[in-house]
Parts: sequence; C-alpha cells; structure tokens
Amino acid sequence: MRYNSVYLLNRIGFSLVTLFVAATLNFLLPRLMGGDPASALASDKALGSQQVADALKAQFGLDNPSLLYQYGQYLKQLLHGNLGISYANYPSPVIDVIGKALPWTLGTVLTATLLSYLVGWLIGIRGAWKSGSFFDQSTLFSAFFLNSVPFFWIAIIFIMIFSFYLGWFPLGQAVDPTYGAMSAMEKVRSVLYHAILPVFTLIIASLAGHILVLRNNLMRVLSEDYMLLAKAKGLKASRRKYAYGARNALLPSFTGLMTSLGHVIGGAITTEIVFSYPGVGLVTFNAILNHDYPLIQGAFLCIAVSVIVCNLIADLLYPLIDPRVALG
Amino acid sequence: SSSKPEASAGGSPSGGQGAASSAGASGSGSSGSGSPVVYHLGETINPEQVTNFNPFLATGNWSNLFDYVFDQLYYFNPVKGELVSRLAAGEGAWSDDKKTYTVKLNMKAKWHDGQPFTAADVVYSYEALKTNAALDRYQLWGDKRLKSVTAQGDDTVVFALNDRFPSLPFYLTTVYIVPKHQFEKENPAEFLNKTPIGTGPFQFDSVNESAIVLKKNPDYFLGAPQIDQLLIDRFNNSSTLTLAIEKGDVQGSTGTVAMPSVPKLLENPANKLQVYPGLSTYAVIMNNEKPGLNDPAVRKAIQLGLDRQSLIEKGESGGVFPASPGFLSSVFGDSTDAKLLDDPAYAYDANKAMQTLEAAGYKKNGKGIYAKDGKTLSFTYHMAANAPAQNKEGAMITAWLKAIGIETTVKLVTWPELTKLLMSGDYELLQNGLTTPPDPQAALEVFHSKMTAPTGTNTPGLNYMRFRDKDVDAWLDEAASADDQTRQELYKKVQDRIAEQAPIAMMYNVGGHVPYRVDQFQGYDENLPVTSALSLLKVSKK
Amino acid sequence: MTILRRAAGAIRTAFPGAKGMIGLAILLAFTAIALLGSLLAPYPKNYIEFEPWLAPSMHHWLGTDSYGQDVLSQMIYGTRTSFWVGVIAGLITTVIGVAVGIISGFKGGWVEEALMRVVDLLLIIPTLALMIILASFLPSMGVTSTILIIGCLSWLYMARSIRSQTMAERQSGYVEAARMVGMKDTEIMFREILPNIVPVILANLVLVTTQAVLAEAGLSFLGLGDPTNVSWGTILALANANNAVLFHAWWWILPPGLAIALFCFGFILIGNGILEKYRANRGNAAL
Amino acid sequence: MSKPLLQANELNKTFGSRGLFRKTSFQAVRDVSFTLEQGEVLAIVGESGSGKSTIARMLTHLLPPTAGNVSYNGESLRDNKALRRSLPTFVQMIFQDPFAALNPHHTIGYIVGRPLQVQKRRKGDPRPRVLELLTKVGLTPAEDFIDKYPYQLSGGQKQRVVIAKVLGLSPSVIVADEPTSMLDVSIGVDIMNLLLDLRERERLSLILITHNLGSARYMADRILVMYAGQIVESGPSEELIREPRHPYTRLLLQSSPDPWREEADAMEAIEPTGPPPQTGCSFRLRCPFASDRCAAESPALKEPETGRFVRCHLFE
Amino acid sequence: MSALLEVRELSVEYPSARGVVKAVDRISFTIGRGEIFGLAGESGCGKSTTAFGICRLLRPPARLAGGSVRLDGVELTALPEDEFDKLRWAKLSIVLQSAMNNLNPVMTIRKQLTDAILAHEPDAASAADARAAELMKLVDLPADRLNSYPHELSGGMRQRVVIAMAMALKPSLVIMDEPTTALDVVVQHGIIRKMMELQRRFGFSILFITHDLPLMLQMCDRIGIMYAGKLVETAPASRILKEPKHPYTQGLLDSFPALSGEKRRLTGIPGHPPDLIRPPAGCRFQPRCRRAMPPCLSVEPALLPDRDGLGKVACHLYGEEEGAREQASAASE
Ligand SMILES: Nc1ncnc2c1ncn2[C@@H]1O[C@H](COP(=O)(O)OP(=O)(O)OP(=O)(O)O)[C@@H](O)[C@H]1O
Ligand SMILES: Nc1ncnc2c1ncn2[C@@H]1O[C@H](COP(=O)(O)OP(=O)(O)OP(=O)(O)O)[C@@H](O)[C@H]1O
Ligand SMILES: [Mg+2]
Ligand SMILES: [Mg+2]
Repeated sequence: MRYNSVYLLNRIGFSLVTLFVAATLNFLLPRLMGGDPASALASDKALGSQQVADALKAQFGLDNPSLLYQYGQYLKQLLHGNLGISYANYPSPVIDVIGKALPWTLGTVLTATLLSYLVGWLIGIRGAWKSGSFFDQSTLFSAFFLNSVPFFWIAIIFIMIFSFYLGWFPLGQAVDPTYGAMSAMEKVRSVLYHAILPVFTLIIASLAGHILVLRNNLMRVLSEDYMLLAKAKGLKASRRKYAYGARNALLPSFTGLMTSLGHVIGGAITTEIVFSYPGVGLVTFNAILNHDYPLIQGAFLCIAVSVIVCNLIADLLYPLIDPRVALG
Repeated sequence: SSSKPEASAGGSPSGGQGAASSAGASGSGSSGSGSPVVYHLGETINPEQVTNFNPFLATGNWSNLFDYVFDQLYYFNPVKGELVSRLAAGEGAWSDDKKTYTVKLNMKAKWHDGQPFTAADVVYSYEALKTNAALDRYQLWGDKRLKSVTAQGDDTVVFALNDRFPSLPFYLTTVYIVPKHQFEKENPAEFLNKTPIGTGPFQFDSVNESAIVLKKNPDYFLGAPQIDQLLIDRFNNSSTLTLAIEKGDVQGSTGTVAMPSVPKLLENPANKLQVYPGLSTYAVIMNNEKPGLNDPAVRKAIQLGLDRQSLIEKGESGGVFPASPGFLSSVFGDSTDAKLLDDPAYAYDANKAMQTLEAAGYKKNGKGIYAKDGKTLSFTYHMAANAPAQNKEGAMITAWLKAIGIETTVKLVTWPELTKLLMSGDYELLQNGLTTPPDPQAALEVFHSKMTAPTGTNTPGLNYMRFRDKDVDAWLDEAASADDQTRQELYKKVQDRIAEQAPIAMMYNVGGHVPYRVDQFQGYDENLPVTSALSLLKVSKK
Repeated sequence: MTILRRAAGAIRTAFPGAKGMIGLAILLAFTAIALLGSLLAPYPKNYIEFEPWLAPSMHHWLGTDSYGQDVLSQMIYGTRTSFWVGVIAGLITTVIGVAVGIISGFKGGWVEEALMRVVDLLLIIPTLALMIILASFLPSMGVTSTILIIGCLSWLYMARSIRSQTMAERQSGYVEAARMVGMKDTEIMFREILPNIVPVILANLVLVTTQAVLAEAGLSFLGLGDPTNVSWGTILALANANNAVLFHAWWWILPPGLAIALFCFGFILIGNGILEKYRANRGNAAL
Repeated sequence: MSKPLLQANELNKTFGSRGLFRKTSFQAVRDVSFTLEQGEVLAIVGESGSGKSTIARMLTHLLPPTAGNVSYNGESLRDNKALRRSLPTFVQMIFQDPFAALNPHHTIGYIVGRPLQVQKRRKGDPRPRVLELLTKVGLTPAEDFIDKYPYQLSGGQKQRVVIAKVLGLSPSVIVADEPTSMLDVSIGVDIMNLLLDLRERERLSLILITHNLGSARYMADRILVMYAGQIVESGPSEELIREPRHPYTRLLLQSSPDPWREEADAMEAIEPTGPPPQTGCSFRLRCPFASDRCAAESPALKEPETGRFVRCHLFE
Repeated sequence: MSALLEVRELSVEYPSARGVVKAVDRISFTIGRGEIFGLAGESGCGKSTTAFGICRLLRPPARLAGGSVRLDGVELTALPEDEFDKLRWAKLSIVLQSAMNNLNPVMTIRKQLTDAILAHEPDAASAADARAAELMKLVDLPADRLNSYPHELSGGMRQRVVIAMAMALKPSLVIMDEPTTALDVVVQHGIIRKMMELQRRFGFSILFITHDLPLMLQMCDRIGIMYAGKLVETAPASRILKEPKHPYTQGLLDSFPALSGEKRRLTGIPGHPPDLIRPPAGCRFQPRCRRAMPPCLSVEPALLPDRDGLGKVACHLYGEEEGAREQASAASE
C-alpha cells in the first residue's frame, strides 16, 4: 500500500472542509438572492392564504428571521441527512426527489467522462506521438472545433438525425414506458439503449478538452530526458509510447478530471432538458424556475458532493498511479 | 329558454349513460383479442409532477391524471361547455330558496380496492377541504358559499349554502372524490398517496421514469374501457412530445403541443387535432393603478395596438382562438357577447391607437414616445422565463407598441415570481394567461372589485388588473342570484364595459388543441375532449 | 508593396502559424458581419411577412422560420449580439481574472489561500447552474445583465491560470530584483509581471470570449436571454421550441450552432497560436 | 573599535509547511553569526541546500529571520523601520541567473534607471547616470546598450547590466549569490574581475556565495564554510585552503578538481544517505573521524587560533 | 589497433526561423578502445549535439547534414532503424546530464534496469532481476533500492543508477553528457571515481562531455576542444594542461581559478561566442582572439596534426611556418 495516513487524512479532511464550506455557500446562495420563497410559494394561486404561508414558513424553518438560527437549523437537519421539503414537490422531501434523479445523472456523466477521457487519451497520445502528422493536425482541428460546440445543439442534432429521421434511438426519456413490467435483462437493455444518445452528446462535447490536454502533456513529456534515454536503450516504440510517455502524460490531467466533471454536469443540464432525461440537471433547472429553494440547495449540495467525492477518489487513486505523491 | 349550463347539466346524465352503454358494448368485443391493448398518451410531465398522487394537492402531481383514476360528481366538458355526470346520478335538485342542492349518487360506482362507494366518501372529500383551508383552492367554503355537506342515507348528498350560489354545480367539478377509508387515516394535506385508489375508469398500476402506468377498471360504473393499459408517457418538453406523436410512439395527448408544429402534424392523415375554445385567455395584463395605465385611453390604445391576428397566425400558427374584448370566452355560449368579437371598434388599428392617445392629450416627445403631464408612456413589461416562443410574441408586441409611441422594457422572471408580481401589483405590463373557473359568473367576477386589492397588497382573487368599476360590481352582484334571462343581460353589460374600459389587452384565447392519432385506434368521442377519460372509455383498437 | 509585406509580417508574428491566420480570417469575417449587419442582411430585422417554413432558395438562402422570418437575416442580426456579448463579457472576465490571478499569485499567503479557496468552491458548482440562478433572480434580463452575469462568473479558470503563471514569474529573478530595489508591490505586479504574462492573458481572453458566447447561447436556449434581441442562442431556442426538427428544418437549426462553433473555433485557433508561440519562447513552460 | 559595516547575529531560519494534519518544519539556517568590514570580500561556500541563499535573503531582508538579527553600522534591521525602508541603498543583491534577473519587457535604460527613480536618488531624467553606470561596468559604448532589450545581450552582458543597476543605488554591501554559475567560465572570470575592480574603485564590501572553492579563493579575503545550515569553519581564505581543519572542508577541497595540484592522500568519505542528523554533529554520519561524542554532543564553534573558527570536536 | 569510434566530417544542423544553425560543423575525431575522450567547450558549442548525432538521438528539427560515424567498423549513419535499435545500449549507451530527468519517475529502479536488459535479451527474464542486483552492487548501491522510485533516491544515487544502467549490457562505448554537472562536488567526486574504476574493470571507452575542464584534465586520456561547432584542438590531456596550443584552449584554461599555487589574476576570454547562423568568416574565434592575424579574418584554419603528431590544432599560428608564428605570438604576449 502506497498510502500514508497523513496523506489520506489530509485529503479526506480537505474534502470535509470543502464540503462544509460548500454547504454553507449553498445555504447563503438563495438567501443572498433575496425574495421570500414561502410567500412566492403561497402567492401561487394554488396555495391561497396568509395562514398557509405562515404554516409553510414554520415548516421550512423560515419563521425565525435570524439567519444564524436558520443556519443552525439547516446544519442540524443536514447532519441528520435531512435536506428539507421541496416546495414544488410539496410535501415530498428533497432527498427523495434528488435520490430519484441522481443515479441517472451520475450514470451518464460518469460514463461519458470516463469514456471521453479514455478516447481523448488515445487520440491525444496518437496525435502527440506523431505530432504534425495528418492524423494529429486533423484531430487537433476537430478538437478545437468540437470544443466550442454547445452541448444542447449536439443533442438537438442527434435527436433530429438518429431519433426522428432514422428512428434508431428513442426521442428521449431514460427507460421504456413499460419499464415497470420488464425483466431485469430487459430493464438493463432499456436503460442502456436510452442512455446512448445523451452519453454520446456528453462525450462529444467534452472529448475535445481531453484530447487537447493530453496532447499537450505528452508533447511536454516527450521532450523529457528519460524519453530520450528510453530510446537510447533501444526500447520498442509502443513501450516508450505507453509505459514511458502516456503514463507520465496522464498524471497531470488526472486531477483535472474534477474540473471537467463540473463542466460536464453543467452541460448535463441542457442535455437532460433536450432528451427529457430525468436527471439532476433537469431537476435543478426546474427547481430554479420554481424558486424551490430547498431543492436548489439540495441539488447544488448533491452536485458539490459528487464532485468532491469524485475528486477525493481521484486523490486517493493518485498515489497508486504516481509514486511521487504518497511521500510528498 | 333556460340557462345553458344548467340545461346542459341536466342533459348530461343521458349522455353519460350513452357513453356507458356504448362502452359496455365494445368492451366485450375487446376482451377476445390476445395481447393486451396498450394506449400511449404522451404528456409534458416534469419529474416534480409525479411525487404524489393526492388529488387535493396542487403541487407535486400532474392534475390531469386524476381524471382517469378518480371521479368528480360532475365533469365539465369544455367542448360543449356542459356538465356531465360522473359520480352523480344525473342533475341535482335545487331547493326552492335555491340554498340547498341535493345530489343523488350513482351507486354502481365502486372503489378500485373493491370497497363500496357511499355518500360518506363524498361528504369526507368536501369536509377535507373545509378542515384544510389550504386545499380549498376554489374557496368552496368561502363566505356566502357552502354551509354544510351532509349525507342522506348512502346515496344522496345535500349541499347547504349560506347564500344563493347558482354556480355551485360548476364548482362541484373541481373536487375529486377520494376514498374515506383510505384518506381518513392520513392528513389529506400531506398525504403522498403513492398508490391512489379511485373510482375512475383506470386503475393506478405504477410509475417509472418514463411513464405512469394505468390499467383498465373492468368494473367501471360507466362501462369498462376497451383498452387494457393506459400508459401516460412522460416528456418534459412539448417539442419532443410532438415528435413522439408524429412518429406514432404515442396516440394522443391532453396537453399542449407546440402550435407551430400543427400544420406539419396535420399533413399526416393519421394525425388529427381537436380544437375547442377554453378557459384561458392570454393577455397583456395591465395594472390599472399605475400612472399612465390608470388612463383608459392609454389602455385602449394598447389594446388597439396589438395585432392579434398576427399573433394567432404567426405566433400560434392558427391553433388558438381570438379572444373577446369583453373577456368572456365563447365556451360559455349564450352568456358570451358574440358581437364584441368582430366589432371593428376593437380591431387592430395602429392609427386609431395613436389618435386615441392624441385625443386624450398625449404628445410625442423627441424619441417618438407619447407623454402627457410629464408622464411618458414608458412601461416595464414582464414575461415568464423559459418560454422562448411566448417571449417571441412578447417581442412582437413590444415592437407594435413602439410603433404607436409606447415604450416598453422587457423583464423576464420565473413563474412564481410572475405570480407574485401579479398578486402584489408590482408590475405595469405583464404577459400571462388568466384561467377562470368553468362558470361565466366566476369568469366575469375576475373584474369585480372584491377580487382586487390596492397595489402592494395581495389580491384575494384574479383581479390582478386592480380594475374597479362600481357598475360592474353592481351588475355582477345582481347577476349572482338573478334568473337566467337577467343574468345574460347583465353579463352583456359587464362585457361591454370591460371592452370599453380595456382593463386588460387580450392576445388570444387558448382552448384545447388535442392532437391524436386515428391510425390504430378508433371510437374517440369528439363531443368530449378526445383524450379525456370519458372519451377514452370508448376508444378501441382498430 | 513593402508596407503590405511588412503589415503581413506583423500580423504573422501576432497570430502565429497557419492556424492563427485561419483564426484571424474567421474572426475578421464575423467582426465585419457584426459591424455591417444591417447593410449585409437581405431583409429587415424581425420581418415576419414571409411564408413560414420555406426551405432554402434563391430568395431565402437559409429559408424561413415558423414566423416567416428570413433565417439568414436573423443570423446576421444575431451575430452582433453574440459578438458583443462575447467580447465585452470576455473583457470583464479578463479584468477580474487578471486582477484576482495576479494578486493571489503574487501576494501568496492568506490572500492567495482565501482567493483560491473561493475559486475552488465556485468551480465545484457548475457555472451554468450558477448563471441560471443569477439570471432568474436578477430583477431583469437584458443583454447587459447577460453580459454581467457571464463576465462575473467565468473568471475562475482564468484566475487560476493567471495565478500559476504569476507564480512562475514571481520565481524568476527580475521580480526579486525589483523587490530588492524597493519597488512597491503594485508596481511589481502591474509594470513588471503583467507585461510578461500578456500572451497568457491574451490566450485566456480568447478562451473566455468563446465561453461567454457559449454561455449566452446556453442561457438563451434555456429561455433566460433577452427576447427582444436576436442572438444565435435565441434563434436556436426558438427553433427548438417551435419544433424545427418536426419540419426537418435543418436550415433553422444548423446555422446558429455552426456559427457559434465557428466563431469560437476562430478564437481558439488564435489563442492556441499565441500560446504555442509563448511556450516555444519560454522553453515549453507548463501552462 | 568602530562598528562593523554588517553584522549577522545568531541568524536562524525555519521553514514551515502546513498541511491540515501535519506541520512540517525545516531549519535551514542555525545560529549563524559573522561580520563584514568595509571593503572586505567574504565568501560563503557549502554544499547545495546548506542555507547559503537563505542567509543572503535574510541579509537583504527579502526573508525575515526566525530568530537573530542583522545590523548595519550597528543599527538593527529588525527594530529600525527607517533602515528597512532605505535598505536598498545599503545592500544590494546580485542573483545567480542573469537570464531571469532582467525583465524581458523593459529596455536596459529602464531597468538601470528605474531603481534610481524609485529610491528618489535622482529627479528628472536618469539617462546620464545610466550611461555612466553602463560605462562603469564595461558596457561601452553605453549609448548602444541603453535602448536594447535583454534578449539582445549575451549572458555576460546581462550580468553586467545587473551589476550596473545595483551600483546605481550606491550600496555599501553587495551580496552576490553565485553570480557566475550560470555563465561560461571564460565569461564568469570577466564578471569576477569586474567585481574585484569595483571593490577597489568604490570601496565596496562583497559577500560572495559560491559552490566553487577556487572562485572563493580567487575573490575573497575570508571564507566561511557552511554545512547543514551551520558555519563549520571560517578563516582567511589562503590559510583555510592551504590548511583546512574541519573534515567537511577537507573533503570539499579534496573533491574539487584541480589538475595543477599534486595528488594528495585521499580521505575516505561516506556518501550522504539521508538528511543531516538534527542532534549532535550534523556531519558525523559522513565523517571518517566520527566518535561517540559526535553523536552525543553538538560541537561549538571554537577559535583554535586567531581568525580561524572550527566547529569540530577534534579541535578543542 | 583500429579506433573504436571514428567520426568523420560530422555535421548537424537545426533549421530555425532565422536560418540554419550549424550546430556541429564537419568535425572529425576518433576514440580508441578503452580510451576516455573528453569534449570540452563553452555552452552552445555543439558538444551535446555531437553526442546525439553519434547515437542518432537528435530531436526534431535537428538533422544530420553529412559525415560518417563508424563504431567498430559499422557505419551508423546509414543503418536501418531496427538494426540500430539492436545496437543501442548493447554497444553504445549514454548517460545524460540531469540525474532527475534521466529516470522515468513512475517506474521502479528495478523495472528500469531490467527494461534495458529485456529489450535486447527477451529471454533473460528470469535472470534479469539477479543482473539488476549485480548492477546495483557495481555502483555501491544496496540491492533493496531496486524497489525504490527515482524520487526516493538522492541526486547522486540516481546518477549512480543511470551509470549502472549504462553498464547493463557491457557496451563498448559509453557517452556521458555532463553526467555530474547538477551534483555537489563531493558527490561528483565519488561518482567520477566509481566510473573510472568501472572503466578500468570493463575496459569500455568513454566519450565524456563537460564544462569542467579541470575535472576533464584529471580523468581523460585525450581531449577535444570545441568552439562554435568546430573542433579546434585535440591532444592528450597532459599536453593540453602543460602546453595548450590554440588561443581558445589557452583562454579556457586561464579561466579556472586554481586551488593551489600562486594566486594570480585570470584573464578569461573577453567577448562572447558567435551566432551560429552567421558565423564570422575565417577563423570563428578570431573576433575574441588576442593573437588574431590578417589571414584569420578570411581563411578558415584546418584541423592539422601538430609537429610531434600527438595532437591536432586548427589555428593559423601553427601552419607550415609554425616557427615564425610562434615567435609572433611570443612577441605579442
Ligand atoms: N521558501 C522555502 N520554503 C521551504 N524551504 C526552503 C525555502 N527556501 C529554501 N528552503 C530550504 O532551505 C534549505 C536551504 O536553502 P538555500 O537555498 O539557502 O540553500 P543554498 O545553500 O543556497 O543551496 P544552493 O547551493 O542549491 O543554492 C534547502 O534545503 C531548501 O530546500
Ligand atoms: N532545437 C534547437 N533549435 C535551434 N538551435 C538549437 C536547438 N538546440 C540546440 N541548438 C543550438 O545548437 C547549438 C549547439 O547546442 P548543444 O546543446 O549541442 O551545445 P552544448 O555544447 O551541448 O552546450 P551546453 O554546454 O550548454 O550543453 C547551440 O548553439 C544551440 O543554440
Ligand atoms: Mg542558493
Ligand atoms: Mg549540452
């Protein structure tokens, strides 16, 4: 085991601190925006009078005007895993709403991130190894171009071509409508089949970044002395390329995975909207439109937690890949 | 002649029974076929609309679902503007003083779990609204309305009123009857009702990420549906939903499709569109208390300056109806002042709009905007975010207003914010729809001064315009308890006054436009919304 | 002739490489369209009197939309909005990003800690989500607020990049030498370090500009853009809302997306050219 | 006796790095004291990481000492704020890397002239003074250089510009941290000669930090040998090189290639295997003469004969 | 006995935006079996480029512009790539300047040592570990260090590992490009001693490149002095030390402050090396040369054997009329 306990504690501690600050930020964000969520809710004609508004305020812990008190309540609830009750889904708890949506987003986003990382890696390496070649130049150009294509536009085009015109894929949604009555195998098939287009959208839109980063890294690694020495040793090109070059090029981009994850989750919002995909992006967007503060808080917290956890995992994996870290 | 709504309510039981008999006839026919008949209904349902199935709650559910699973005493048929009996066995009976209304129940009804349906369930459902004021969205238990709801035996319910309230039967359409034996164990205001039990034509089966699954209720008291399964496919935007209809993934929808899609949809002979006027009026709502807008001349100019025909043709591809300047939708038949609709005095005319302003003493300033007494006709214009097509119409209106010398600044706000602004009156111009209860009195009472409050205070009703007119108030108060003939006349007067005072600038009337496919299923009842529960009862596989 | 040749030489050094030149050409084309829009567009803005859903033809190169507007004209008018949103939001971002980056990179210590922790945190929450929140909570939504929102939220990556570059510069002797002769921190930051990281700033400016254009498109697509203004994003949003897919109206869907991508592509090519040259000059310093 | 120009008093520097759960600290400099007289050249030699640059940075207050004190003409740097502010005119530093020491974005004229303005030495146009300074460091004709940019100069010329800039502030002390290690030897000799000339002409005092004992001998009057943050030996340069006392100095001398020297008997030294020990003599793990005492007790800096200081139990 | 390495008229160029950099310009030298040959000169004079040119490790855009390199009689410049790969390390290994960057940071020492062995002897898998341990012993490193990663070793240890690696296949020529520059003198001393010991034991030849002329004079048999891409003098080390011929060599030698003997003022070499894209006409050293004569401005001196045949020098001072020139030079001093 290459871990050392200080490294572990440091990473976990740092994640916890980040989490705490993120939770605080989450608490403040909607409140800094102004507006009174309970009145906003009460004023929606469906939920009549002042009494209702007062009752709701009490329920949402907004009856005590002290922000500090509310913050205390919020943290207390949070510690019990209670994210409050969603306004728009009233009276469903936020945790249920998010719990239903999260697997879909995590599934697609993680798959897409890993796949695009892998593909970007292969393309970037191939390009850098033969830098200046036709392959390199054409992938470089395509990467620059793809880097600037909006997620949702790709999604619309995919729907137009593959779902509507060719009819190869469903128009959206996460599963077949008859999902409930399916056997386990059919369920898996249904989920995968429906995830293909959204995942592809996310891959295409995030691929370019990985290609560029890995290509740059490898270009840098290729100019290192140990690469020269590897050649001087008479090692085979493939060994030099992967065991020496790619391995080292991979390291700096590994921590960048986290930021790319944030980017992809951002893109997932529009992608999920276009594909009617019931993920956190869609929930978040609707929550924002509905002024559903508890749900916004919950969704943001959950995004933050996902990113922090993924980052933590990356941090914990890092020493396994880079021997220099554990002692560092 | 008698007043239309009540007459139609009286006529409906036979219609209902007719439906039942025909359904029963073809129901036996469908049972012969091998594989189950599945009908896909495509709907715009967001994730937050399937978190509960409690018909009392206004949030967290998709309300159209209850039409299939539950029954009201009466169903309002917007196609005909009539009431249709559901759990009521025919039209109820008014007492002589018109202060009690007695409804006989259709005792053939049974809960999905096999329990018998009784008057106690009806009483419970209404009492739940009384004890949980927050659930009483239409204020049935408000002043001058319900005093008590009591059962007479198992099969009769008596509604006692504080005052005369001729619209009561229409209001009865808004309350779904829930099973007392299930609900009494819960707090109806917080009950999530994950497996709803109703009396309706379809039984709840399950819900998943893509659909709500219903199956037929073979014992439905108005006749068993022919289709075995009703799948309500969930989409979160109408564009995809429309594509699904075009592809044949779904057979129909109760909801809105993007209007510009309609011409293309109809190129396909398999697709049909049922269109009927409805209870929603889209309008530029004006705050009649704000400087400038408190001048009827300005409001009138705005009304005249809107090219409603363009909005309907270009913005909505002809899929909506012209709105009457007198507000009342033509769904209310004879109560509606039909001649107002084509009255050239209210037709789009930019020149006349400017003449109106100039006649009222407004002069154009350097920037070409009218002004009087230091007040420039420059207003904020709120609209809902996340509605690009509506915003595009707003942008068109902005341009037309600019052309008649009225300047607007567009602000996008979220839906809750928009509602809040409407209620509190912190707006000048605001583009939104107004949806009224299915009753002409209620619809017109939108303009009653008791439904408003000064800017800064929340309105108790839909009079967001802060429109106050003593005559209108008097006429409406009189109509509330007048006989049919007088009511019609009073309503006409009210509508004329509204048209004249222009408290609100109409855009168009949004009714139903129900897309459905006829290539695989048949038997839709076009006298009802074709995808409503009562129509689907009769639909069968080709 | 010589003047021309010299000008060409100057351009070539500023926008190095073939890629840089292609980028410059694309950018110039868009600039021309943005500035001359009303002269180039065949029909007036928001003119709705044509047949709807016309396929591309001699009269309407990009057909018409559901309102009967000429798509090409709308695209040309939209260029202006997208262009200015990109450029101005890009500039705002740059000012904030450079200030935060240089100060935290140079000052170090708790200033850096505090600023960078803020950046880290903000990075956890997807920017688009934050933008949506801001956009929906602001009292109004016009092009100005779009620009402000984008400008105020997109500086995070830039601040990081400038910071690491500043830290690299801080290591180099001339900064220590400047301190040694008693220069004030502000002078060191803005007269000594700043000129040395201009290429990095330029490259970042270019990147945040593309981010701004994309963000505007995203906000418009979600119905949070200024509806009275035509932009590539609103065109795409309308195409989606009015179901251009159903009509196979690719002429309404493809152009705005391609325009966005092409515009950003041009910017990225330029930025990359600058960066590559900078790296070459600095012996491939890590960026 | 008058106050020495510069006096370092028990200087200590500890670098700490803080993680969330671990605080590491590293003592880079331990109890370093020395003095520098007007016109004197002092060389500090020692292996990489022994704390030489850290001392230089403390002397110029680029880095505040953790403990101890530097004083100029008897005025303590720690207590005297005015002195700290005008420090650039007392002491200046020449850095190792002339390629990085000049901001590539400014002209030579600006680089040399700007410090004059900053220190308010000269109001108005610094140009004549800049020309004078450039001439002084041998960049002639100065007019040719004043408008050039650093990239147009060779490494040696750059280091001359650095010296010109430093001279502009007329400091009494110049701390030169390996001023020639990045330059080719032939060019380094030029720079060393220039510094020696300047000392003569301007009565400058010089602290030279170097790896190279040869350069230290060539330039310095006195040599100070550092090991692991401590002074292990100091003395007049010729004497110290002719007759090194401390085992580390001997090892250093013997390892320095010198083809002109007759091969002396080799000292069997042990290669470093880890960081120097914190207790006892820090050199003991590599010292062929180490005894138990060296592990138990850290030796003090003793003066076995006047002017020669040694930190070793062998000389007590 | 024939020479092990024979370099003839080797030229290497770097095309750049401003023009072609002639980094190495037609240099010729030989290295005998078991000989330590040093290549010295100022920074940028083309020492590394020469080394990389010999073992075909030139990085783009550098290109071989002519000449021949023969190792053990085999012409290297024309050898196909896969043939050359077989020859690499087995006959010709290389040690580069910076210890840190010589080793792949993410591989254990063991892996990197066996890597070299297995690349050439794929069947040696079972024996490779033992051989790695043996190699470690050669350079006085404990065998348990095999499991370490490079960052866990000190700079000196890393450089020892690299030297051990270079010995792995018992090559006949080891090129060392400033192998100890980044190290402390004490450590450097230890490594050089070790290297000399190994050389004596295995008898391979070394091409040793450094800035540090005193060090080179101590350890090399023969030394070549390069200036601006040209070889200006080759001679046995003792001869260079006692009697440097080329003015550049003299200047170079006069740039190192000695540790022994009389302390005297050094003169160094004024000026700086020329731009290799447009080198000065005639002798390249002439602008910095105190003894330059008219012919130096126009005629490029050839590298000619000197009178006693021990060395070669390229300077007009030592032409056919050497005597006269030497007189002239004496006068000018
Ligand atoms: N800012 C810092 N933070 C932490 N440690 C430092 C810092 N600066 C220097 N050190 C450490 O202090 C020790 C002494 O460093 P210093 O630079 O003074 O050595 P030096 O003798 O100048 O070495 P060199 O000859 O390599 O320049 C080194 O071990 C170094 O790692
Ligand atoms: N990639 C390159 N492009 C252009 N010129 C180069 C390149 N690499 C090296 N050169 C030039 O080639 C010449 C020889 O370089 P080389 O590295 O061989 O010198 P060196 O003698 O090894 O110097 P040092 O002692 O500094 O290592 C130098 O003048 C250098 O400027
Ligand atoms: Mg140092
Ligand atoms: Mg070299």
